[in-house]
Amino acid sequence: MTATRPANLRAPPVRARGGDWVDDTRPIAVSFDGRAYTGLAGDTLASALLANGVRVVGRSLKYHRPRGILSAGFEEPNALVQLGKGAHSEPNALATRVEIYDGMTATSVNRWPSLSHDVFAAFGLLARFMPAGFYYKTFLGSRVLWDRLYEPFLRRMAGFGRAPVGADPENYDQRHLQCDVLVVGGGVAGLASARAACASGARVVLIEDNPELAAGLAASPAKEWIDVAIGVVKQDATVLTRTTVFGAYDAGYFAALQRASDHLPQEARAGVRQRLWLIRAKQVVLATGAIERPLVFPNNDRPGVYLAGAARAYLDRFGVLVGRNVVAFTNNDETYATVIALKKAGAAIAAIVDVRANLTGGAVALAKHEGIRVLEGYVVVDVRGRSAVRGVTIAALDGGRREKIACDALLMSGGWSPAVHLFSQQGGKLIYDPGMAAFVPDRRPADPWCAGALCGETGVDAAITGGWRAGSSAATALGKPAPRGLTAELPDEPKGDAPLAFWRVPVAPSAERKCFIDFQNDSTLADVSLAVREGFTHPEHVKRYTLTGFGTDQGKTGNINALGNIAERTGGDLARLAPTTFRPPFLPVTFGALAGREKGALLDPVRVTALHDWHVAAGAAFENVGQWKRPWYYPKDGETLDQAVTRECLAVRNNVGILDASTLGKIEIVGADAAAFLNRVYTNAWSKLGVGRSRYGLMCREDGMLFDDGTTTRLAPDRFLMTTTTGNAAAVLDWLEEWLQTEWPDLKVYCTSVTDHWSTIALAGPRAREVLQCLAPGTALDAENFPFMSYQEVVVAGVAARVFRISFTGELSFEINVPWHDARHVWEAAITAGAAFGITPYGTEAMHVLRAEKGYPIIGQDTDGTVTPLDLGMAWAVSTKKDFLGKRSLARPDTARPDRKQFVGLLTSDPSRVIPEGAQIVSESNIADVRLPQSSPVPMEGHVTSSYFSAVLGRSIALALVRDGFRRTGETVYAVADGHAIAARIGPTVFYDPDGTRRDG
Amino acid sequence: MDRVVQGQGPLGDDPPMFADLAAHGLTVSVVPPLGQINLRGLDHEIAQAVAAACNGLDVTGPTNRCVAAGASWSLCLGPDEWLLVVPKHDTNDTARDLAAGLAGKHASIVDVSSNRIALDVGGPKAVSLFSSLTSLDISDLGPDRCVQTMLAKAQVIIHPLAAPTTYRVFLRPSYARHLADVIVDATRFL
Amino acid sequence: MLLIDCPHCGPRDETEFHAGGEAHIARPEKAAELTDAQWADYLFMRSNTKGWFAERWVHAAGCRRWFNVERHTVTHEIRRTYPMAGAPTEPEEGP
Amino acid sequence: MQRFSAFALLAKSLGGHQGWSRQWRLATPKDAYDVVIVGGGGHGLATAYYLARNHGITNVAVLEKGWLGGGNVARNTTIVRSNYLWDESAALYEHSLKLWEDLSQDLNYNVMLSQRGVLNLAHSLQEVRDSRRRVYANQLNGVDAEWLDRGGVKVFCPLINTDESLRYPVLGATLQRRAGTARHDAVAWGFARAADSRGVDIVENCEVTGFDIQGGRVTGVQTTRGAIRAPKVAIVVAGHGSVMAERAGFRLPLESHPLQALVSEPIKPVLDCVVMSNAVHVYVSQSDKGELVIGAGIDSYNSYAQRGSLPVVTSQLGALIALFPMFSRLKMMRNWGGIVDVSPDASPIVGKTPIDGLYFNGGWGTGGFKATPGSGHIFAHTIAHEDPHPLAAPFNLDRFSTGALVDEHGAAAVAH
Repeated sequence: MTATRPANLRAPPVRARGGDWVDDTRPIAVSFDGRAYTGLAGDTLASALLANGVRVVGRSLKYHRPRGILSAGFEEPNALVQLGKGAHSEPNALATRVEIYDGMTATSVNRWPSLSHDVFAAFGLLARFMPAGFYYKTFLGSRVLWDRLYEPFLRRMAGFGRAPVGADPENYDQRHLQCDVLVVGGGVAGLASARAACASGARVVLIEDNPELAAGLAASPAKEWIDVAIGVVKQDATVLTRTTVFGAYDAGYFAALQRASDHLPQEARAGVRQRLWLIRAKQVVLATGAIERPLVFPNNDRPGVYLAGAARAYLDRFGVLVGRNVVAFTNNDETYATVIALKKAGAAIAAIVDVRANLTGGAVALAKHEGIRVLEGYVVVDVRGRSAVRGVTIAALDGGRREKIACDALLMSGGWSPAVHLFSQQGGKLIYDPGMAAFVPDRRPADPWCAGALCGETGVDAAITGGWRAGSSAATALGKPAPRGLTAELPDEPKGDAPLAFWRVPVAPSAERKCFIDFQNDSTLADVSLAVREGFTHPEHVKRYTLTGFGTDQGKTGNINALGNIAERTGGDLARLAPTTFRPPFLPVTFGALAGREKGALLDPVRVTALHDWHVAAGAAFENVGQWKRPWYYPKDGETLDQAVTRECLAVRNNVGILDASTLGKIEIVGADAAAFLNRVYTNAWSKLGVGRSRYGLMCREDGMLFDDGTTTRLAPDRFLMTTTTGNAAAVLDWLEEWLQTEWPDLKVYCTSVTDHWSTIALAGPRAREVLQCLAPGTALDAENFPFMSYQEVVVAGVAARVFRISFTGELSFEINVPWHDARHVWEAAITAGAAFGITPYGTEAMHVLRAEKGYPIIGQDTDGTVTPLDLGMAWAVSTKKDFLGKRSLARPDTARPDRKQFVGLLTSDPSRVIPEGAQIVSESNIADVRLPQSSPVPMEGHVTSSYFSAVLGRSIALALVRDGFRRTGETVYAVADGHAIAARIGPTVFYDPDGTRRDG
Repeated sequence: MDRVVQGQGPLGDDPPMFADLAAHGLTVSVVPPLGQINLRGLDHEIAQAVAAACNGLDVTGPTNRCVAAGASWSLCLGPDEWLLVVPKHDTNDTARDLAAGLAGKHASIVDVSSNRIALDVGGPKAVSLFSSLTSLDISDLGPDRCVQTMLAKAQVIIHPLAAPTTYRVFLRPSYARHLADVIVDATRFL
Repeated sequence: MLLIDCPHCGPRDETEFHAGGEAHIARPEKAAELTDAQWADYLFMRSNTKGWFAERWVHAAGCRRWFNVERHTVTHEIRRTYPMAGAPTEPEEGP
Repeated sequence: MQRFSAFALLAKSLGGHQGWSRQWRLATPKDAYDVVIVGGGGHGLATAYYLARNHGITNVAVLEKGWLGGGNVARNTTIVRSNYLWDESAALYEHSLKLWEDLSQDLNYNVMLSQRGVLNLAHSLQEVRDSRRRVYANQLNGVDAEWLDRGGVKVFCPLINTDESLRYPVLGATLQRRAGTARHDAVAWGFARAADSRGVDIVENCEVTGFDIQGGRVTGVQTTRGAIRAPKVAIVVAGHGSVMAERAGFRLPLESHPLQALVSEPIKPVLDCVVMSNAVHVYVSQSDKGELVIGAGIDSYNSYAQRGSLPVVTSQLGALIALFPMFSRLKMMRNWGGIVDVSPDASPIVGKTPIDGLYFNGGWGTGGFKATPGSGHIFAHTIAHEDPHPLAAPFNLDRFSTGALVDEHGAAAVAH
């Protein structure tokens, strides 16, 4: 689409001709700050606005100076806009990257009430009172004023765009990729690399940030070679465009963001807005190019001052002339070609101001031959025009003559900084190259290969050669054959003059305030000077003190100029100043894309049991227990939690209840040494446990603190079934495997998780036996034949089941284990058979109350990782003979103290008062000191771990950990919570059926 | 004693949620209950006995190797661990034969038929589905090799039964609905 | 993201593994005979090496086997994985 | 020391700010000091400041391997709070918070303390129990703390998604109103300037390579800038505690891990408090620069690299979006890591070492920033009196032998 068309006559900049990227047959309507503009398909918002003569697109952060478009790409510090509206809105979008579509609406940010009339521009006048870090030095008078006035104001001033309102309506996807060679950058060098790697048979992924490969090189002498290369690579490699590699991580792991449909109108977006690519590459070639830097001189931030390369990009890609009467200010040759291109497109060139003197190279010669005025050894010392460049003042570097030159655009180029970000992120070292006046990769063997402008290979010829070399090196490093040599036939480029490191135009200190280094954060030469003056000489200190490089552009244009000036100010050698560390991401990445699908309902798996649907149908309220959904209680016609739990508890105590205990961890432990193994992991002894018998066990970590508990049953001489708490199922299995594999490989033991295989249905209550009898006719279930803590294989409702007579409620209880697929059938059979006995499903809350009435602790509720088995009063379950995990720790002085916090029961003097769980225990002697809010601490004796109203006892009960609790039985203490102190008496933990006749009957 | 009723797995037999996937080039179906036995032991001690006891069932390494024997498969899950996948109705017999064959040896035989269910995932988009849920490249795997990994946040065994048309995914029934949701969500963007 | 070469399953993403901390810390045979300080050394004290570090990992999402890894705690480079029974590389062998 | 004030700023403005001098001297190390502090981070500089201010010990050198304040004080998420569970912790962090409240005036340096309140969310019934237990304990310890139910959370921070449909719904939260954030760099610089003005030498680019120890007593240090004699040496090096301990010949119960943080692009003020959630692993606040400052848990493996793995970041952002759906379209602007030294009980180690005259302060794990003034204050006292400050006593190294841990891990208390 290079067909030229007549330049329209609007104020500059103007669309001079079609560009490589735009389709001048397809006008696109966009709106900026409420005004309608027409761009072309392929335009960025920036190019469209420029073509429409829009100069001011934003305001700077601190001084609210009017700002125009500086660049043509991702390095843009000024042109931040709020894109779209409502939930679709995106803050801080870069106009220089956003591809326009019909109906796009964008608004400028950080101004009030409007872009043209921003009242906060007044800060510009106060600039001299607001140097770097001024807030550290003031607002010190009054804490109150700081809290109420100053800080809120500072906060109000902060930030650019606004967060969208409402949840994100769009979708994000994630993909994984594996490849032999990853090539980052689809410019000429990247193309050459990819082509070489493909040619040697490697699996190649090529990633380019722009919509097209070899962006804007249509005019290049290598056009033909490029077109061929693009064809080949698109065929042989995986090519991702509109995709930014933003992170380089360990072991060849890279993350990239693909803008899948941001360039399409809302209604045309298919499914995914953005896609996160996670790539593991064996070899990497970085061809990330270089970033042009501004020159530092007074008012270098005025709208109409452009990076020279940007002016070239706007012309070649979009056919936009940034000015009709142009001055260029440079320290290198590249600018000359740009200026000539602008001239050929119809712009008048007022002058090229070059800081270098005695230029002899081809570029300069060419310009002079074109009749362009070249001022060697000159600099720009001022820019006229507030909201649009009207002219510049130039002066000879040797302090000689000054001159005012009228112009409507100023191109500047301070040279090029290789985009070393990814190279540095993954640990690569940088080295200063005086020839390029820039930091370049100092490549070591393990580092990625580098090609193109990234390592100073400028010019198409050098880029192709270097790219090819890098690509084939990457492939051969993997043992692939070297690709057949293949480079382009290109005319030699004329020998040029070297760029000159030039960090600032010498100006009076008073003028430094107008010399901008970080455009977005308004940090200036004066700020850097001040920082150095105050002793902030390390680049990290300057960065942090002046906020240089803290903007959305992360200092892509400004950091190097800051560095150069630090070096000058400190008399240090730039080569010895390390740039501040490069961090991911290379460009800002959408949170939603990073989160992928693991958010909302899919944030974490929901685990359900075989009986879940039944619980739902029964109207259960659910509790999250780890990843599991467990029935919490089953409210009947409008019951509250308490009413339902009371009903469920009484049903268990008086008739029979049924509980889904499937979430308990189950591990089958098999082998000749199984019993010996249990002896080591449990605190109690297991060798003598008979086949068919169950036993309660406690597990400690090596620090002696309780880790898990449960009943384990001997199914056969060499086979046990261990049960764990729901939350610890995986942790316990890992724990067992760890010890077996790492410490005791000699033990003949294998562990197999059967948690999901077996569903567990608990029947509890005085009539449990009758219900089970209906399901297993002809099986002897009496205490004689099926005693407490024993196990039998029983056919239940026609299903081979493992039935355990164990109880967590203190009632006569059977736990029926059947395979997942049979659970629903057996459960429903029990419900049917149990109807006659008033069977009642109960949930975790009732279970907690019932076990509390019996004083059974729950690991994780009544313990918190600081409690030993002895603290729980379970010395009976702690062997004194054998060694076990954690035993030695119990003998440590503090752990063996007799007055540790110990597990006791509490009965409130007012039986109707239920102590809030977590309430802190205060002794009689200290209760008088409790005066909330507390000016000084009150000694606390412990806390309430569990507390309920017991329906069967008709009173409240509580369990607590109390200092020296065992010896304080009978003492009255106070449970303090919510501003109340509730008197309660310390006693035993078992409140109901202390001798266990109901359980054993 | 075998089951008397055909119970349902977590996804039922033919979940409607999978019906629409075909339109996106993906087929997912629930495999009817399989017999599954977890076998532990050192192959040089047990391999011969197992082969003899269970008509040629091969339980040698290396890890992740899969070998078929008649209608059965052995999936090597670790240096001393196999998942034996047999027809449901053969489960008890196989377990008994194994027990007999391995009597006196250090080995473990556990019926885990309901510990995992299986999904068959196939269709032209199967590979890209996996590429959006796991970092493993399963595209060049054959039926002789399985992988144990995570799909999203669910631990699975992927056995390319007849890649690329059928990848058999074993997973815990308690995670099945979660994984099904994830598959449906991911398929929207394939 | 680390790439850990499971001795049984091959190279996998770090997210399939659980880190088990410093390797080659043997549990004392006769714990009862140790002083509190000796026990504390086994229980809590760690070399926390800066440089080449022998550590344990378990392939939690795969074969569930524990093994040892030698990883550089500054560069994150992994130079070796070996079975639990294996011995660590002698310091002088490491760069 | 040039006094900072609005007036001084005004006056210097007229002179184009040419009149400002260095905030601290560029000191070259002397051969001997009364106290050498190894580590020029927040805690080390605070220690030096309080040694000079409270104990009149000014012949002090702070030796920094790299650039001053370049470690964790420059990398944290700036949260300041004191609502810890156990008495020992609550006392220590509350002591610190009280110092924070006057720190700007005390240092004559605005550390931009912003007491906008910290919410610790509870997502399960057990978390509710643990949270309320912590609130009740805080209240009796004189630490301001409140329990908010779901409705209360919505009122205090309307942005939070308290919808029942959340995978782990918000059931409530603890609130400490006096908690908040501070400007991390300013803390290091403020302490440095104030210590320097009292005569402390702050020496950058000076790495301690060894310790001179004679007869079990420290006599000085070897550095990249020569030997320095001192009867008292204090190690305050955050992530590198174990490295220094090894050079001094003793062992520590510490493991160093990467702790990552990230910031969003700057946006106009939208979140006016700090929100932390352990269950779904994310915490977030909005800085005075407009960035959302976001953190999560540590990477699981030992590391001295100041970077971590991507999955930690992606999962924390999933949690963030669950709690704040409107943040989904914001962008991560910068992601970095620090090295945190984690102790077995998630509590610090402050006090004496097996070597006479050698003191250690570290093991703050993920929560060191909030303790900066308090840590320096009690550590200075400990060094000056050669005897632990009462608040430091429980955090001695011996506790790992006696078992008297201060287990903030076990107590499921929140970190950071």
